[in-house]
Amino acid sequence: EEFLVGAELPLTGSLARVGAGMQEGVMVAAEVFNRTNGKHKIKIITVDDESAPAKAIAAVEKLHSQGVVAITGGYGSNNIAPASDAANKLNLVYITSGGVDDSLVSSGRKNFFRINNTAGYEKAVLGLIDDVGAKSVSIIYSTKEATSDLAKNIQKALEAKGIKAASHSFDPAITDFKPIINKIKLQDKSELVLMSGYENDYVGILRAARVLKPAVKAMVGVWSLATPKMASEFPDLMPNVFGTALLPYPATFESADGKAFSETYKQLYKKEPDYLGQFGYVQSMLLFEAIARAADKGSVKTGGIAEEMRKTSRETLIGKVQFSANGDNPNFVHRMGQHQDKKIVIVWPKAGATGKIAYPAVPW
Amino acid sequence: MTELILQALYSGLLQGGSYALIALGLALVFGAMKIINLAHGELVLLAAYIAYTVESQAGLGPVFAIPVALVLVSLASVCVYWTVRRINKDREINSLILTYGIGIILTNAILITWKADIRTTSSSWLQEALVIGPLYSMRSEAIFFCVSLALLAALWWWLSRSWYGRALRAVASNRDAAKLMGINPGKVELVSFIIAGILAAFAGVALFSYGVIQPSYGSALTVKAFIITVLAGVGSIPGVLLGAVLLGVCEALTVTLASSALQELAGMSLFLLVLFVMPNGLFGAARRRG
Amino acid sequence: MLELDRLTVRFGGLTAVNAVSLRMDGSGVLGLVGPNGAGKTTLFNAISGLVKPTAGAIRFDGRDVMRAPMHKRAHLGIGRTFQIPQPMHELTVRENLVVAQRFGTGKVDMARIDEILDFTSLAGKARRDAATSLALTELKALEVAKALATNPRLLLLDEVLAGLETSGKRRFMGMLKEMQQRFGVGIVIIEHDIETISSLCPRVAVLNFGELIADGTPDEVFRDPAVIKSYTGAGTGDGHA
Amino acid sequence: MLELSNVRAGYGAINVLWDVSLAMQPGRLTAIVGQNGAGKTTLLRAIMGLLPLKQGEITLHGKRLDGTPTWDMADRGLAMVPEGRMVFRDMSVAENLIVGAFNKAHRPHVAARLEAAYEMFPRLRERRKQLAGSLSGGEAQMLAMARGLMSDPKILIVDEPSLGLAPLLVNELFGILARLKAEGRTIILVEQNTERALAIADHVYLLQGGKVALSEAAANVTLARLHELYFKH
Amino acid sequence: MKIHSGVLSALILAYLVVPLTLAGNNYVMSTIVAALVTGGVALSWALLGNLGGMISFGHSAFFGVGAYVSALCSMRLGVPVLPAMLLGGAGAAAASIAMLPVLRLRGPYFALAILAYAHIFRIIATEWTSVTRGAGGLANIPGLPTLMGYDFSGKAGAYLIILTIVVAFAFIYAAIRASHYGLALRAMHDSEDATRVVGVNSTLLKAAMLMVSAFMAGVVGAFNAHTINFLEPDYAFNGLWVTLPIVAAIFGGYRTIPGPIAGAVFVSLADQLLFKELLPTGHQLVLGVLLVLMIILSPNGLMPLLRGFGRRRRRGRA
Ligand SMILES: Nc1ncnc2c1ncn2[C@@H]1O[C@H](COP(=O)(O)OP(=O)(O)OP(=O)(O)O)[C@@H](O)[C@H]1O
Ligand SMILES: Nc1ncnc2c1ncn2[C@@H]1O[C@H](COP(=O)(O)OP(=O)(O)OP(=O)(O)O)[C@@H](O)[C@H]1O
Ligand SMILES: [Mg+2]
Ligand SMILES: [Mg+2]
Repeated sequence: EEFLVGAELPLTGSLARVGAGMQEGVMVAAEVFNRTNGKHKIKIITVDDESAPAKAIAAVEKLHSQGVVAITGGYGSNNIAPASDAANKLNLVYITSGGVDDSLVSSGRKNFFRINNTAGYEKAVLGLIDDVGAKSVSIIYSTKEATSDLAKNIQKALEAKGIKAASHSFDPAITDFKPIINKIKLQDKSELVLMSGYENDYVGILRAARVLKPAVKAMVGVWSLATPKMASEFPDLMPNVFGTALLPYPATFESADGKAFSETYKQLYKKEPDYLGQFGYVQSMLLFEAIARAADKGSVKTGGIAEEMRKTSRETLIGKVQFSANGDNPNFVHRMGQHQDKKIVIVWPKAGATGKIAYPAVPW
Repeated sequence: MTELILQALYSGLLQGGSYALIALGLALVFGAMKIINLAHGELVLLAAYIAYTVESQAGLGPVFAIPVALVLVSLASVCVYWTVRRINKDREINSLILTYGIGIILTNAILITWKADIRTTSSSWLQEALVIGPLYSMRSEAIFFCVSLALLAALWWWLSRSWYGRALRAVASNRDAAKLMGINPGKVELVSFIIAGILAAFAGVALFSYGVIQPSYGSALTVKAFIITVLAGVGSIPGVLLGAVLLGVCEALTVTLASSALQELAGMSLFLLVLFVMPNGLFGAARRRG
Repeated sequence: MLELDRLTVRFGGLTAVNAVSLRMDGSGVLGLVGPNGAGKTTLFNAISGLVKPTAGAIRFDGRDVMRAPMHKRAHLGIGRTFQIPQPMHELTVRENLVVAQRFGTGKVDMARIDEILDFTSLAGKARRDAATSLALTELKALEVAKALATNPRLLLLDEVLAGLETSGKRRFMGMLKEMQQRFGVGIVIIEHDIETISSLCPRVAVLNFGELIADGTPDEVFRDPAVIKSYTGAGTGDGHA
Repeated sequence: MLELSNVRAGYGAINVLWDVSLAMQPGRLTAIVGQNGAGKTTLLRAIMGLLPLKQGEITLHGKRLDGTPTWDMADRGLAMVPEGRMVFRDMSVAENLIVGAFNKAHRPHVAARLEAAYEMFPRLRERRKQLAGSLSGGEAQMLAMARGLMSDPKILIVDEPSLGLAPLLVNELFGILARLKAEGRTIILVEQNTERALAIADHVYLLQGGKVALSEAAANVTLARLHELYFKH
Repeated sequence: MKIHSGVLSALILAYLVVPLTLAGNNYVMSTIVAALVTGGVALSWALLGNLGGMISFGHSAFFGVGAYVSALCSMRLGVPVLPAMLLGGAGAAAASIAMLPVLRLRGPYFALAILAYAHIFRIIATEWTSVTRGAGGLANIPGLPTLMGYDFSGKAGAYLIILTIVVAFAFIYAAIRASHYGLALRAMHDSEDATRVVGVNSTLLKAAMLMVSAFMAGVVGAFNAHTINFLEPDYAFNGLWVTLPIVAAIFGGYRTIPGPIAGAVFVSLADQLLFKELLPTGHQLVLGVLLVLMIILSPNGLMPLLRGFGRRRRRGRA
């Protein structure tokens, strides 16, 4: 039996890049699933939500009208919230890894699931700061929603621990970060800089830091930083920079699941898999498996997919996934990686570390 | 604190230099034809992406992209002119909408060609720090600041001394009368678009070497350029430099003394303030009514 | 009706109108002459609110109108024409008058508009597409027509007769006289042709370098040596054959 | 040498000139008079290429002139002082004058001609740094006239040059026109001041309703006769 | 006011035929609703352009302010949704008061000064977190109400409401245009001094047009907030609220009243249903091409162009 699954993703607009990354994971998941699961087939229909809430709703509605049984995808909490509401109204399961805002799981959506959350990022960053024992931190964050939420939570947590934390917000439109770095250099005099932003922000900040050379001991960032892409594209800027990372690079996939993923990914896209693809893969695979189970029970049309989703409990590429009643994955903890020698080494948590931490160490 | 402010002023100054380079082409066409080329930012961006292609494909430094960018961007600019030329009614308003449309086309063409990824130079030489006393900057910023000054001076000299500059202003002032003086308005305008293209090419290569680029940046560049043109006052080339530096310094000081989240706000407020208080810009002249 | 008290207008270092005091009562026709650049147009601009005087006072019917915006002055009854005609380009000739009447007087009276159109010989052009397609003299007639449509009590005419051929000029002058009698409008007219001025205006004021140098009947004024020196030139300037 | 034959021209669908034929002789002053709206300005615009012909042709020394772009007219030795002045409002008086000598051949003589222009109209010297847009009506008219002479044209076309000039300056102006003629220039003059125009003209054309109603040597035309013709129409 | 028979049949079609035939398809209905939202903004943009002679690149400012004011009024103050939408419009009109100084500006100055305001408002909405919840946005904005037993929160209900809003605006626009104020506004376009000396208070008139236009865009923004039930600064003040309406208005003819609405319906539907299929990334490119072609070939919209073709065809046959 073939099932249609909708992928509602930003392929244009401000989130186009991450949307494309997630899409790759979704396609890989479908490929792997169709190859390994003999009974059922999955067909993906992708609709671009143009990084805009209204378009996200329309995309979900369009997918529904084309007969999909569930939706995977979504990026940015601001697009996911209305899109998953629409899915909720249409009784479609919606699973994502692109929205970390807590309000997504706290406002009673029945068919909503996600595999990651702010808390997981926070734990990883705080864990690293603890490990290296920094006494003062400067946080630079974009005024975008996810970035500022994370920054504020971490600041609170740090202050609770008695660590000095100064924060600097910036409008996503700005490109020259020297004045901010200079403030950190001359006013804050922190030991560690935490960047909560996106790729272009990291590049701007690191460049400014390279020029002004503040006396910090480490540069730490969050998503999209400890990635092979950043390592290869900005070899001068990245050395010793920390960022959340699921995988070391070059990646070694031990599990069968992991091998299937990475091989298929390389086959389809002729490049090394990245974390976006990995999240997209995990969320989609869990969904496809739930669909298969529901199909076996004949309950696809009667809300069986959501039911099967709730029963999910397995090790995945991002660790163990289980869903709580509100659809969140409480097990989620990110890892921290560090760029070393054009490679990415996992340095936190100690248990999963693939190399030694370099600290103090800065890119310049 | 003084060190902080000194550095902010210095950063603002350098930033102003690059802003000036971006604004210059727009100001030139505006001065010549009373036409705001809303696709100007995209032309700059196009040059930046050409620099990226040259660097990533041929492995040459961004500076080697300049000749290629000069040719291609000027051509693109000429294409813009050819479309603008075909407007025969309500030129002021229609050209605004037309170039807005061209901007959309270019943005999306860039998106399709180069994808949404952010790009920047990988040359470490350009990114090295250049330290003068207590002041820090990136090497590329300082280099292109000088380039910007040189181009400004050249353009200024050309506009104020040469016959072409006068012809340009005559055409802007009264097309029919200019024809009677023996000026071919089409040729004059074409030349200003070519020069605007050349300036955009330099600006784009500069942008690529000290900043990051993304397909959606174009319109923000145009807006910055327009703000500077307004600060300068139409037709004032030295004004462009001063306006750009004013904007750069104002932004840097806002970040230093208040918050970087307010940087855009400060720029926009400065723009509106000047518009309201001095509608002719800081360096423009008043006109007679009646 | 109109009272200027030491009115002064400066542009930077240039004093275009220098302490001009002038009174005009009721419904006369006052001719305003003077060499080029003497400040005549600027004086009109100041009275109608287009430029802000540097010093002095403007009173209209005893009311101080120095600070009143342009449209207020139009409502009070000050109408003017522009030396370089400024029609409302996108409108037809008739619509030009409708706007002037509606906003100058608050109501629209088509009969009156037709009357004005006839009066200014524009009736034939009234339905043409846009006011842009008029010859220069037609544009001047339109200027007058627009001003008339606002029911002014004081009409400031800036060289409306220049460029008219003799017969047209004669007709136009007849029209002004009739208008002045019929509607009781006070008229100030700028005109360079001495013959015209002499036959039209019982009183003439002369400006030179922004200053009022003579004020009186045409005979008095044009015999004044200062006026002859600066304006008409010795023994010439009379248009008589 | 400058000849128009059967010229028809107008604005869009509206025709203004109907089969107009004229001939201008070198070194002569040809006056074109006519009622307001007769099409005098339209005729001059057509000669200068500012208005396309719908029919007919214009020749200069036997060579086709119509179809030549306006900006090449200066090369052929033509210059026009347009109606309504059309000065460059955003440029200073001096710059306006300098642009008048835009043509390459004239550039070396700019300084001398500028001086001559200031001699002719001293008021312009006083105002040389002022923006032309802020000049008074008469000053702008002087500027337009002086600017037209900057290219030292062989054929000068002037459209109502006395408009807005004070009596003293009107005298000046006709003196200048007479002098220009004496220098051997060909002049086409459109003027409402018929009397003064007749006094210096060699040949007179009367335009009525877009048609030539009279073509006569100026000596044979009296003011009275002209006025009679005006009213016959 | 006389109602043209064509207008009447279009109204009947819109009010009866569309909901009856398409109400079942959520996706198509929400695409049509989105098209009408664009149409409403396009109409408000065209009003300012056509009557006020002002081209704005910052209409998103009004759209966003209207959306926020309405959402906040209904969420924080408990104002019922429909009155809240009117308040949204009023809020946008009030915001336009802050813009009155730009009325002195013309052409590109005006266009981009308004854009500056849109940026400023977006930054304020982002930074004023205590009221707007900042970048996180407002979720769970109350939906459209149930009136007279009919639940308007569904797609068909939303459709009927936005249709009514747009139609009402069109009639207001028509009334203004036909009045003497419309004439005076047209007169002002390139000779403001000339209109002022005949007694037109041009500043007041232009201000009034700006406010009317702002009100319209504000109400439409408010409507959108209550149908999407979600709002964030980047979305509310998005440049797309300018691009699409401009393309729509130019395409349909911005000097006419039905033009912008029809243009919006066509352009939005074509964009979503056609261009997006042809060109998944960067389908806005087609919008840009459309805009450029329209300005060059027929700046007054498609109708004159079609009429021109028709005439040429007929002439060809004759
Ligand atoms: N905005 C301005 N800036 C500088 N000078 C000005 C301005 N406006 C007018 N002038 C000068 O003021 C003087 C008076 O000008 P105005 O137009 O009043 O003269 P006028 O008497 O009407 O002359 P004309 O008979 O030539 O029309 C002129 O010399 C003119 O150059
Ligand atoms: N741009 C235009 N579009 C349409 N018609 C025009 C245009 N300009 C002038 N006309 C018309 O053409 C006719 C002739 O105009 P033209 O300006 O040639 O007259 P003229 O003889 O120079 O008159 P004047 O003595 O008033 O200067 C007039 O009826 C006028 O209305
Ligand atoms: Mg004057
Ligand atoms: Mg004429």
